[in-house]
Amino acid sequence: MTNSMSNVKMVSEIIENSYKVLKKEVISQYQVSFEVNKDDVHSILTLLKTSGWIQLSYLSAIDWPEENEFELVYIVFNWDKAVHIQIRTRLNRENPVMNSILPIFPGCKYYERETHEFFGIKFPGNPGHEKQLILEEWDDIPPLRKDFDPRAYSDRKFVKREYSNDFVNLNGEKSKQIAREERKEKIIKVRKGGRK
Amino acid sequence: MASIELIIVFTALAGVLSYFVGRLNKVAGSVVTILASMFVFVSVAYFGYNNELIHSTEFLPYVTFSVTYLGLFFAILVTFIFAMVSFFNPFFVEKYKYPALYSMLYLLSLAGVLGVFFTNNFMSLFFFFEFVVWTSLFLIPMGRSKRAASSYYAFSTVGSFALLFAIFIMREASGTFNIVSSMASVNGTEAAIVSALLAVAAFAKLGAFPLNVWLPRVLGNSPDAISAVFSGGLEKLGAFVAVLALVKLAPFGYVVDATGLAASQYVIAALGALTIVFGTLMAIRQDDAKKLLAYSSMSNGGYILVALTIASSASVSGGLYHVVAHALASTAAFLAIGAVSRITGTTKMSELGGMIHKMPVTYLVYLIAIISMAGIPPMGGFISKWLIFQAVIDKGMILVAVAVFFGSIGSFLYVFRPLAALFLGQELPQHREVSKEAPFFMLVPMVILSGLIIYTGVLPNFFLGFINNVLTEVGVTPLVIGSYTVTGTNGVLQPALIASVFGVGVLIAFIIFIVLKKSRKVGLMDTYTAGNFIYTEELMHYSLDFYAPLERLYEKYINITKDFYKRLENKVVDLGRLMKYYFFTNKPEIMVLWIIIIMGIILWGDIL
Amino acid sequence: MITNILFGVGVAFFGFVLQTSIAGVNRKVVGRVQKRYGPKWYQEFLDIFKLLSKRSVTHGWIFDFGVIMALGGIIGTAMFMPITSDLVAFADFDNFFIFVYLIAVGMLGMAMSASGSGNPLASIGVMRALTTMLAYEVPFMIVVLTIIKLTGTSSVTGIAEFQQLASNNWFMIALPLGGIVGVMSLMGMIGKKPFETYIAPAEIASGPMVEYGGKQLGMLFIMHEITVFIEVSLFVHLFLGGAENVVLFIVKYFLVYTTLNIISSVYGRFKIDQVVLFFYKWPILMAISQAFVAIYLGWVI
Amino acid sequence: MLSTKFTKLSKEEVDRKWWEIGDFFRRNSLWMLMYCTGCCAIELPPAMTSAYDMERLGMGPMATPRQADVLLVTGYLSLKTLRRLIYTYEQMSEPKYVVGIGSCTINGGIYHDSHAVINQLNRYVPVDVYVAGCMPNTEAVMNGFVDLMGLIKTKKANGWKDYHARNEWYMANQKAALGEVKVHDEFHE
Amino acid sequence: MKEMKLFLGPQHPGMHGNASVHMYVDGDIIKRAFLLPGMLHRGFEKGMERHSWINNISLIPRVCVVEPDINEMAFAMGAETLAGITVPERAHYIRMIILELARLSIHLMSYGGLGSPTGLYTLMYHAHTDRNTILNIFEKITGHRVYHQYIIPGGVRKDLPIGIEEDIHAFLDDLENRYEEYRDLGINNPTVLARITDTIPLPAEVVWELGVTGIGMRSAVNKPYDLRKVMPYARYDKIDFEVPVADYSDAKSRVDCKLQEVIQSISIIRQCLKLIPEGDVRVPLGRGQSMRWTIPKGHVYSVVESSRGEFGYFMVSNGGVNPYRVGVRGASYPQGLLGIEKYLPGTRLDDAALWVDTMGVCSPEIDR
Repeated sequence: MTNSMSNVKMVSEIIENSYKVLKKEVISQYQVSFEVNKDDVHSILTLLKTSGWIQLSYLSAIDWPEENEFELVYIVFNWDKAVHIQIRTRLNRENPVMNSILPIFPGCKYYERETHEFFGIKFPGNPGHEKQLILEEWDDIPPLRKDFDPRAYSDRKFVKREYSNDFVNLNGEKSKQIAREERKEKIIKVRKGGRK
Repeated sequence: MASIELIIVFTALAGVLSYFVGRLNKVAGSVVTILASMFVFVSVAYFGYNNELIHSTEFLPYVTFSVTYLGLFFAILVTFIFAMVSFFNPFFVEKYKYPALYSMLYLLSLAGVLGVFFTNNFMSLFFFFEFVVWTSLFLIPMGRSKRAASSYYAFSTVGSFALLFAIFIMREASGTFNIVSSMASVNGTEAAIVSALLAVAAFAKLGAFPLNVWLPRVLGNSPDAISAVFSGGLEKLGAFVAVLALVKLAPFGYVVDATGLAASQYVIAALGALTIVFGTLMAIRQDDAKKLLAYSSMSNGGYILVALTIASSASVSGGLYHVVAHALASTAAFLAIGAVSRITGTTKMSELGGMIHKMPVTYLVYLIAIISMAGIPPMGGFISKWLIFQAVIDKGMILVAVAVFFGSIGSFLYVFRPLAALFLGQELPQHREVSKEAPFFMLVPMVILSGLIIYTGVLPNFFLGFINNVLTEVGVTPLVIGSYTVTGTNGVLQPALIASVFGVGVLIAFIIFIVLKKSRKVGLMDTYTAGNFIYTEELMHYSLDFYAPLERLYEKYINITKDFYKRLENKVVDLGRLMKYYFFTNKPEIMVLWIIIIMGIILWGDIL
Repeated sequence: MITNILFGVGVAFFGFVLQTSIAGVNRKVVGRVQKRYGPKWYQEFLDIFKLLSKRSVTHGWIFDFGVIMALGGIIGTAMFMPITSDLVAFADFDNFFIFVYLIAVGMLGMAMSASGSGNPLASIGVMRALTTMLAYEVPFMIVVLTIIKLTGTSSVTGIAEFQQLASNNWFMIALPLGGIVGVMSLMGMIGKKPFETYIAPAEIASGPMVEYGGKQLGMLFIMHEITVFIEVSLFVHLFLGGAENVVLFIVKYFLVYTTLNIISSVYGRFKIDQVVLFFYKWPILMAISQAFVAIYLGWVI
Repeated sequence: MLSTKFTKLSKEEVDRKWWEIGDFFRRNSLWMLMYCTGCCAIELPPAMTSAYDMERLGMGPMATPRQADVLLVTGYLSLKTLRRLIYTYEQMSEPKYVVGIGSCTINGGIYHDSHAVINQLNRYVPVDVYVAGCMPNTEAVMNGFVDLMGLIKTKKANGWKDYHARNEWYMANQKAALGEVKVHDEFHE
Repeated sequence: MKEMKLFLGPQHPGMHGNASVHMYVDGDIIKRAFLLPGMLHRGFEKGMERHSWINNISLIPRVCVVEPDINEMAFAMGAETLAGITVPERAHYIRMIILELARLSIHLMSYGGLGSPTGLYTLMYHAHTDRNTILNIFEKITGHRVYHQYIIPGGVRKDLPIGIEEDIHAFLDDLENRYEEYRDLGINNPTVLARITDTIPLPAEVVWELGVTGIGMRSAVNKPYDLRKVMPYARYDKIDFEVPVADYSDAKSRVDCKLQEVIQSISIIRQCLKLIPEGDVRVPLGRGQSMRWTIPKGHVYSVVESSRGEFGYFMVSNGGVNPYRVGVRGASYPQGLLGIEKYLPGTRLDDAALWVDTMGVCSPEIDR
């Protein structure tokens, strides 16, 4: 395809000319990231779609509890000018709401639904996104938030197998543990020169 | 000794009586129909079988009667069907708008039917024919559809006019209205025309292709009891006429050497074959159980036509036996469906399911009926189909054989569908509370019919012996029957042996079943769902578009006749509008002018 | 009469043992086509008896009644089946139509029982089985019509004996087109691919069998084995000249069944409407033209 | 002279004898349920197909739980699967056996601290044979089946009886982990 | 009733993996269909946050069971981009060999999987046997049959064993010799052809709407949209290969593309074996303390062309020992969820399993 670095430059020009970019990172020759305001996301994505970034590759969120924010990431891709563009924006963690991009990218339907399920972000405009997709009968906070501890949840709900020490060896051979202890004793015995 | 005239008059009077009783009490009026029709059946069957029916009294000129084996055969069958169906009347009168009228018409049509079968005079045959049409015509709209009645009337009119025309031709040739002598006197071209016209009458009555449109409409939309009467009884008038037209009159046209059949026979057989295929294909796609059975009646009418056309001993006896077998089976099936529809209020298969759990006896009756209809041993339908197959193979009619075999296998498909969708499958919640087994007096006729279906399948010799009499009478060599065996043209059948061997097989299977470990009973909803949980019975019941992949293959081509008649109907309506526009205008002088012109044309040559 | 019936039961049992063994051997044969060893030759017996020993579930009386009717009907049909011209339980009554229609009792019983389970997949399977039946039966019946017309008898032993006469060829050779149609129809009858649409595990999870387990499934397996026995031996008698002795019968039977199995192992399965279209295209044309040629023109090899 | 001495067997003994005969058939014809519950199912196709040919042992895949004898729990079980697994297990005809494949069925394996995966299968359904490993290779899986046959022969594969005997315990465990076993999953409606 | 509800999966012979398609059927036409995912949900993304970068190497292959190597590759590439590591040249070629062998294996499996919905079990038996040979080769190279944990950040775990080239060549020759036989048995078989021609088409204009990638897209839009070509990773830019495309995406053309990719993969492996240089296969991580290896702050979305399309890892590092957030874009996410919802309606019940098979719906990567 065409020279990729110039593609990245072209994208930067397109976006930086029209919108306020909070932070720009060129990650590799095929990837560039922009952090933008929440309100600009829809128009940027529309612009990108009309400029050839017609595929929504990925949509997800990152939880930043220290800053009390969620970060939404939209990744779009253009097959002719091979550049992945990350559009990132920050939401308030207390009341995370982001308008759905369903009219722009119909493929986002299930990504948004999953993001709601795992982070609790609401996407008005996406019908039925509040129903459970992956989980079933979930009874805790959304699991991908940082303050959710899966180990505690697992310990509470699922009983761990307990291994008792009097381990029965079905094959009639010495278990490794016993063999190791015997070997140790033997070594000590040898070291001590056969003395007790 | 009993007089035919008296029986007919008695039936008619009982009809009038039932009307007045019915005005007082609806149910009592319909009980009169039961008593009267049972009485008529018993007397016709008893005296007729013992050759004690007489025909002495002459009430009216030209209305004369004679007893023939052919008429007797049909009369016993049809009165039996009327008697059996009449048991349903008390349970259905509540649903009719004019219950007293219903009872009267029911008995009057029975009287008309008896007249048709016993008369020896073509003029009174025509009269009784029309009488049956008019009485039954008003029975149809007691169900749902007035349109059904009008199409029934239209097609019956075609048949009646054809009949009338044939009668006039025969009268012209022989100078008499007597059936036997006038039919014997025609020959050559006249015989061909008469035969064709009578065939048209038979086609119209049997609902055979292409005069088939009325049959499913009538049977699908009439009251449940009337559907059974039509399918088991009145439709068989067509078979009666077909015997007159096809067996008694000699075939005409070029005779093919290899088969020994004339061209006219080929034409009629081809139409019969088309009837079979068309009826089968249409029956497969119906959603209404009654319409499905209606198309199955049509397809079976095709079998009767094919059998009577070939006119060999195996085929005619097969055809007449098929009349019996189909009358019993289809009446039983219609009654079973009627019993279901009485409770659920619908006969649409897509709205029903799992009725077996509440109505096991009705289910068994339906099962036995459809086994017979599909021609599976040990039921009556197998014997008749076997005989027809023998005849078709013997004549080497390959293309007709394709249709016959197709209809026979296709009947498995369509008869199974109500079984699966209506009786089996998930028990739907909307009917779970209301449904219960039919009352005793509704079960009585159904069980009697089932018993007869099995009897005709296991020991056919009694009926075949009677049919042999008919065969001798109409001039066909009788069939060779032993005490338990039936000999066709290329094989011997022993139905009792088949039944007993089947019984042994079931016994072995039952022993295997019973010695093994007992099963654990689970509910219908505890079923394989690929591991998913289900709560909705109605979504777990396969009933709509049952044969969808098969239907897709032919649904484009199926509505040919319907479309044809639809267009014809539109043209007739247009013509009527045109007439109305020109004739019945508001200006009286134009009308007078038209009347004068028409009078002039009519009277031209006689007076002017 | 009693001895005849006992003999008939013996025939049914013989058919079951024969077909089950041969099916086991055939699983090995197909295994070789698929580059593996395959199971033991008596694996089918183990499977059936295992099923009979399990505790199953039932969905109501029709579920059981249908199974009994299915097995009973098939055993009854098998009792009419001749093995050789002399070994036949009910001589003169082994009419061809009995086989075609009495088998249908078994089919109807199974269909009834399957639908009675209340599972829609079972009903779909039954629908497909019946539709397949509509497809393969008509061409087959036309060919048999030709055979009956030529031999003048519809008794299966009669037809077999007709072919054993020195002047006559087997109908497989005498009516080559009809023979091919017979093979195709036979594949449809015994449910071999590509006409195996009504089992189709990947579509409808084994169709009519979907709710069966334990003894009901075991009885249906027995029923299936006997059905295959009836249909294959019907083919042997109608097209391959029957058999003079039991060994010849077993050899012919084995060859027919194995050939069908090997053919079927390299084919996929049609959709149900493709099955119908397939049979109503070439096989029925071949059957009709064969019938015309044989009956009206008298050209028989 | 032959002395025929019939000792009348008690009903239990007769039942036992029949049971032993049945066991012979059962262990030589194990039909497994085609249910890929987890990632260890990926080693089943080689076991089923020509490379290892499970059919030599009389084993074969079956479409529905009614027909099958062996339930293979191939790997980790998320809660959503566990519900359906229990439902499927209860639909199987008795006698039925469960083979747990992979470490996840034994103690949760690599997902021991996951919020969605159970840790110990035999608390919810009785397990007859475990095959350890992540993932166990095909030989180990086949060996597990042979072990199961041995257990059937020695009448030790009694998990399904245990499920009857301690049904309340199993039910309580299922309830603790799952809440309701049967749920409305019409999540699209 | 107007409709009937049927299920394809989770416990169904037609379903590959553990997911459930709920279908509302009229007659045999599907009116509505939905995928019920989540039965293989393990909380992967959460689990990876709780393990160190190096520990995660053993966790990631389990995301997609049938094709684990792409996970390793995507993860390794992402980590390398973030950490700024240059991978030795030899490791690139070894990675390509592994990836293409894996592609061969999954294409064979999917081609054999065609045998299940179409009933051609012989094809399934043959294809799985060949796949087993690939697994044996993997076992020789990596020590594991399925989960190799071989491609790691900084290269590959160890060098190729001596003499593995003969094994690979022998297998490739064998496969190439029997390639025509495979085609004849499967895709050229008249019965299979009748099933897959014009079955469940995917129109070109809706590809973007769904976000379908991989063979499903290429067979519809007729352009070589393959990440190996468009944005070459490893050393795919030095290899000569073609991307099979088609202009009408039905089941047949998708299977056909898969088979052509088999030929391309064989050729790629051959070229790699020819071009592979000598040298190191791994750069050391974390200066002797690889378990406590940390990666600078940043985020990256690293993508690999899997057999089903674009497979991506979105990784965020906050400079710690563990990844801060890892998101997985399963390649079959669009065709699995949205594709089934939008393009299964209107097809027939018989063909539902064919969509799952030919589009390559891999449930573990949807659920994670």
